Amino acid sequence: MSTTTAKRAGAKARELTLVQAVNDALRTIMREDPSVLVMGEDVGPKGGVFLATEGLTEEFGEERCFDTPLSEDGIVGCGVGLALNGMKPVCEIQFQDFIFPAFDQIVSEAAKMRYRSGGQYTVPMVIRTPYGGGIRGGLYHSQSGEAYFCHTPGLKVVVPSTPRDAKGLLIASILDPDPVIFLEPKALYRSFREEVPEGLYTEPLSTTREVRPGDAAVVFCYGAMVPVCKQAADRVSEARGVEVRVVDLRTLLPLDEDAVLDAARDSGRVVVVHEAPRFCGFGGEISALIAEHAVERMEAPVVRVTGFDTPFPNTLEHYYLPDARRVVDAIEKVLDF
Amino acid sequence: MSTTTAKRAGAKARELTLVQAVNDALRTIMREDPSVLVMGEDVGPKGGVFLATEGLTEEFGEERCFDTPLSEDGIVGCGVGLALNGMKPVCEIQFQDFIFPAFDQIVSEAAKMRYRSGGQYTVPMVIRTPYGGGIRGGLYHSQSGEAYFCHTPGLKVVVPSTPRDAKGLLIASILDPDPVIFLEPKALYRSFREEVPEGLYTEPLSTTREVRPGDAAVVFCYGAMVPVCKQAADRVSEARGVEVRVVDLRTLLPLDEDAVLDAARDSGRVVVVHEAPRFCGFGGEISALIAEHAVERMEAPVVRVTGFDTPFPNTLEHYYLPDARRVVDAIEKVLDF
Amino acid sequence: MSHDLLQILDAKGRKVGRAPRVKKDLLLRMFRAMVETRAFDERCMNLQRTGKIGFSVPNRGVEATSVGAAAALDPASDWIAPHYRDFGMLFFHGMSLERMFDNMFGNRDDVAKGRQMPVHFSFREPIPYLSISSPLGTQIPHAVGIAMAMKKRGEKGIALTSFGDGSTSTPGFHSGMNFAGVFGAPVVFLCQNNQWAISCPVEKQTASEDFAVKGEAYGVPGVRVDGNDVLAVYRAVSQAVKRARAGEGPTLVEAVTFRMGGHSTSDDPSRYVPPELFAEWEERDPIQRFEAWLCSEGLLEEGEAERIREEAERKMMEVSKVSEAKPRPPLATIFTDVYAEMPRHLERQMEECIHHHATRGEGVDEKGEFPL
Amino acid sequence: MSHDLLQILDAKGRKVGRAPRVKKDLLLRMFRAMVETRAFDERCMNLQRTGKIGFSVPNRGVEATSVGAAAALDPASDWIAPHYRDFGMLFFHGMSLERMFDNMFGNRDDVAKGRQMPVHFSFREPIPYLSISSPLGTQIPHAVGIAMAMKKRGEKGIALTSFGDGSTSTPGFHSGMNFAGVFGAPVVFLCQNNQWAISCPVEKQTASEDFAVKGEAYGVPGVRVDGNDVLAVYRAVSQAVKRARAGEGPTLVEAVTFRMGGHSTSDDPSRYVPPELFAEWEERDPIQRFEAWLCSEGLLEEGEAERIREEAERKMMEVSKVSEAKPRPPLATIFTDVYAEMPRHLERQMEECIHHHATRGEGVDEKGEFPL
Ligand SMILES: Cc1ncc(C[n+]2csc(CCOP(=O)(O)OP(=O)(O)O)c2C)c(N)n1
Ligand SMILES: Cc1ncc(C[n+]2csc(CCOP(=O)(O)OP(=O)(O)O)c2C)c(N)n1
Ligand SMILES: [Mg+2]
Ligand SMILES: [Mg+2]
Repeated sequence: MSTTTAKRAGAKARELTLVQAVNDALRTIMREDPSVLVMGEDVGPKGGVFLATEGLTEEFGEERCFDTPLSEDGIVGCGVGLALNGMKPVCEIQFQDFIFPAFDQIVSEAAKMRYRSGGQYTVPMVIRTPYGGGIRGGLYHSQSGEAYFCHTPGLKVVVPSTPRDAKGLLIASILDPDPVIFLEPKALYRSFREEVPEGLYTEPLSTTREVRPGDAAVVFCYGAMVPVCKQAADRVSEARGVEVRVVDLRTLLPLDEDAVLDAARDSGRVVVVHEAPRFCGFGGEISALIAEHAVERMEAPVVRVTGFDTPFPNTLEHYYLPDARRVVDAIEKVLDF
Repeated sequence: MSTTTAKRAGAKARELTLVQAVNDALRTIMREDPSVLVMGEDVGPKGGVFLATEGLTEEFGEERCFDTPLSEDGIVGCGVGLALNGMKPVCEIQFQDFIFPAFDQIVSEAAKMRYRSGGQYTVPMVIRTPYGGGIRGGLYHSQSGEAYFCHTPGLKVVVPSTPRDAKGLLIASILDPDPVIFLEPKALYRSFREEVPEGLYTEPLSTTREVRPGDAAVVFCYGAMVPVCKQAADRVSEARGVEVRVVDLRTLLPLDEDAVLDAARDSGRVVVVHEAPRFCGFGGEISALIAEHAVERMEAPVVRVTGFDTPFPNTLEHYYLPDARRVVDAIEKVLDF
Repeated sequence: MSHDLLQILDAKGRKVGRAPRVKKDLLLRMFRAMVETRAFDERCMNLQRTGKIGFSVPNRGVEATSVGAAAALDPASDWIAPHYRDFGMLFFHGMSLERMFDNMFGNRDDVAKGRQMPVHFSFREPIPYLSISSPLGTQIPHAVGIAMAMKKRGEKGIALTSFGDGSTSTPGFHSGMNFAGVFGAPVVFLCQNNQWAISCPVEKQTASEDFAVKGEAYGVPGVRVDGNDVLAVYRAVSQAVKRARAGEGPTLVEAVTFRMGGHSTSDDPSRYVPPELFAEWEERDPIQRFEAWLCSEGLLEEGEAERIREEAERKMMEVSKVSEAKPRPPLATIFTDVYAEMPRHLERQMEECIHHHATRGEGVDEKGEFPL
Repeated sequence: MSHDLLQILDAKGRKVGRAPRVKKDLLLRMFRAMVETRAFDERCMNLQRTGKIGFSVPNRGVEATSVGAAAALDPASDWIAPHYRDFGMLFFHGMSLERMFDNMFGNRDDVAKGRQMPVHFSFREPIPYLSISSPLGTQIPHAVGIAMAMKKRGEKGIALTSFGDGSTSTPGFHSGMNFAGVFGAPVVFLCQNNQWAISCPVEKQTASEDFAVKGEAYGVPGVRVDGNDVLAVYRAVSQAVKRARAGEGPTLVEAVTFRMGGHSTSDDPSRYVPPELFAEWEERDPIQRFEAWLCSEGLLEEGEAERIREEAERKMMEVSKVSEAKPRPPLATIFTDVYAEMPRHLERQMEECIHHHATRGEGVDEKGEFPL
């Protein structure tokens, strides 16, 4: 299911990192559509703390890419206002950990505007923000809050894991008529390059991406856990001479439930992986969905590999984050059940 | 598991409604412990919009029960400060729907203070707030946000469903050394009376309560869904000549997982019910836990009965809220699987 | 640094300041809107007392603030991000009365499809009147964003946002005022200081000398006006609108008024409002005052005010009956408008819900009273 | 309505205002703390550049603000709810240097058990120095609550909270200032206006004339002081502390200073700070200025400043080496201190985690650089 319309995959492509692909997406859509604005803390001359907005103020001027005062409530609140009145704001929250002052504007306003006004007022905006661990950022530069947003009807929640998807999904999110929380895995910002189509290239929201085919078991993941899961699946597949599938969920809400259930039914053995704490996390939803709709095809119970139910530590972050070995263990567990 | 210490069940008891029991709990602990403060919007002379704090300013003075400016961020933020410095604030948020401006203080500060200071600073505070539907309050006077809090390590989340528990759990929460989100089912505030022990009576946190015994299936629920589930279980039990158990979870975090898993294993047939939207809701956690730890004893997949994945409607709220009939259907489904 | 209080008509309707040059038509339109506001308010109070609607929010006493401010706007270009206690704005701009009552009853024809509580209006026409939410202060940054959009496109429109004294304590006030100051947004902030936030009096709300002074923290000029004097409100807001349109940035207008009743139909103000205050402010009634002046100027003829009042009351009765008679919205409206396009999981939930109620309909008991 | 800038020593260290009557001991203690602050700062920058720690926050240029303010407090009764750019407060009050470096390395002896990023300190002794979190402005209402508690118990203590110019835009500033005004809390708000919030200059942060004026919105008096003049900061904060202790309520002190470097070790200020500004403010260096005055007053002997500096640098080198050599915290620290008592689910997760790493230890690759 996708509500995007434009999809003109450029013939040409360039090798980009994920953060460059974000930049490219913003630049491309800003050239195309004058109503697209970029706003947030330090997104202007500095180009964003991760340089995702580098050069945009230079190219499009301060009216279209601008620094704001230090208020996430203001960024999202004014962003909602801009969206209500014909603009398409792309708000940057510097770290996802700092989104909470804007939580009321996101949950009470952006998410509920269309519903409560009977469709008279709508909020086509994107809130992009780097999330997750991997930079030794401690409690407040490492969190993965997707479950908070996924539990909020009216929002869409998108998490790319490759440069190509970062571009395609970000443009699709900007074109989407509803508010999108766009979570960028900061650990992958510069970890590898990939060919990214030029031009106004989109990937449809609410679709999954197969990272690795396989029929012995399936691992559901997203964001920075995708390469971790791929590595784990490769190892198990090689060691056991079977093929373990890896599916990148990409859009968590609205989730492509049919794709998830089909993939689960295929092998009947499911692992789900995320960085966020386990309790009431996204993995629970996958487990519950499968119990409700695919249990008769399951060969093993769903196993979750997640961050622990603690705040995010600093020195020991690599013991907190799921690593390939933990995922390997989980895959072996569902294979051997 | 419980960290409460005081439990002097009074010999005497009085018939109270749930909201009166809340008032009684506050009055009792305030008499006992001068460091307990009550603060929030309209909690003073007006006695709170539901009258939960009626008479407290009169008895304890403005220093101990006081109105605040209209800022949930300030209520919780100053509450954290008071708790850091030896007081035990009980903050009222007028409706749980209005807690989001305080979300940052709750999630980033109260929940993480002990951890990030290595135990040097702690936040023994309670945030009480009426939650859930039942008063025709529309989108913003009806929400059930427990999943947001349950996904936040460092918080405790308590939801009473009877006057007796409301008192016992509230006093236990105030005595607890960690921050507690205390969600009061407003639909049950005045719906029935029950004998409530006088004096400093506590119920241990992180324990469940058996509402109704049974071995054919078990329904997990909390708050205003408890009487709904009881009614449903009664009906099915009578109709089928079996006994369906109902368990009130009471503390959602830290959940008494052993009790939940034991109850699930007993019958192997589980229904979980809440008002909140389904997607990434608390029910998913129960389903996932059971898949992980008790699957070999399950006779049927866990079925969730929940609010829909939409904002909370007004005119049609009674079609949105799970009713006994939806729960009956779910129980029958797990029985007939 | 406290601000003077701008007044044009005193409590008796005597001119004490320079009256704005306003056409008779407009003056009468304001008067009619104030009278209609009161009639609507009274009708709603009645419907609530008789159990036909669940909730309303008294507007008695604040009619001049809402109407005077609304009259300063141009519906062809401007936006309103309103407070819930702003019935007067709706009447001044001639929003559909039937749609208003449809909202109060949450019926099938309600634009919000019965999803919102009463008084949480939402209109596009004839002037954009932004959907009201219950969380306070959130509309303030919306107005700033709306205004910034107009400025960016070089349009001449402005946004007016209205909120209570209590709402100045919210994060939305702080961020909205600050962003407006920094970006020079063409926005008018109307603080409806009715002295109370439910039971919290202004002196427990803030230690500042008044509300207008709060503009200083944001480089936004503040003015104070007698909120029961419709001409004064009209002038102050018109000047603020003019500044905004001229690219001179935002203004904060504090309208000093009084909530002549409970916070809502669920509230009993006798628990906390000293009764003498009601008596005192009754003397400053905004409608009487304006009526006295209009009569003294010969702008209202003998008996005309009474006719306007009766006409308004009759209309309220008639239209409310029309709305009352309508059925509730269809079940599907629980699921529509969550997104532009309904996702699969909502389709499934909708089917289940409709099937469940079609096959197992026992009727539900609808109990539960709104406490505030 | 802009505020005058209180100054006692000019940029050259010449007395231009009345100097506070302060004992020599205290003056030298302030000087030493400023020198140590700079030495610590430089050591940390070095450790970061050589890859031994991941992050630090330059304190160069703001030493007088932190130290002058801290010197006005009584460790026996007062609390600090600090900004992260407040090393000077730690040095003035003699917090354990080893514990500070333990934090920078996140090692086994770190009081926060390696959970926090560097510079997010937390101390109980010798003065409560509240655990720093990254989200900005959240400490402001904490200070107000802490102060309210002291007032309620009739203690004489006060709370001082420090924050940057950028942090005035946060909800915490708004609610903290407002609550302090309403409740007359004995709190001192120290706005460290170093002209920048990362790359955002003050004129894009707020349209207000200055930061002190923001107090007006809350009935909190505001004063402005040269933040590079330690005597002026000491006087202004001492007066605010005195007011608070006397039950006269909160004060907002704006200390005007300049961030002489990047926002953090991850930031390149040449992207956005005009270089001439650094040159200009180098001339106003707080340590040089104070040193010049101390010498001119005969309070520092020839060569004494140099000895203090060398001593400080030596200590930094020594102690940092001690901390560097310590092992990281044990795995169990991931799971402790979430609650007073460890719940079952965390016990289980801890066992799993320890078992996993004990049996499957391959070593993890620790990559990832902090961008800011
Ligand atoms: C964020 C938030 N907190 C609390 C409430 C509950 N509440 C509803 S109205 C109100 C008082 C509003 O006072 P004011 O802004 O002065 O407006 P008035 O009702 O006086 O017009 C309160 C506290 C709310 N709606 N939103
Ligand atoms: C709520 C929040 N938003 C954003 C950030 C990211 N951030 C860290 S420091 C900073 C600038 C702070 O500026 P200021 O308050 O002036 O303090 P300074 O660094 O200048 O001392 C920002 C935006 C944050 N830490 N918290
Ligand atoms: Mg008011
Ligand atoms: Mg700064």
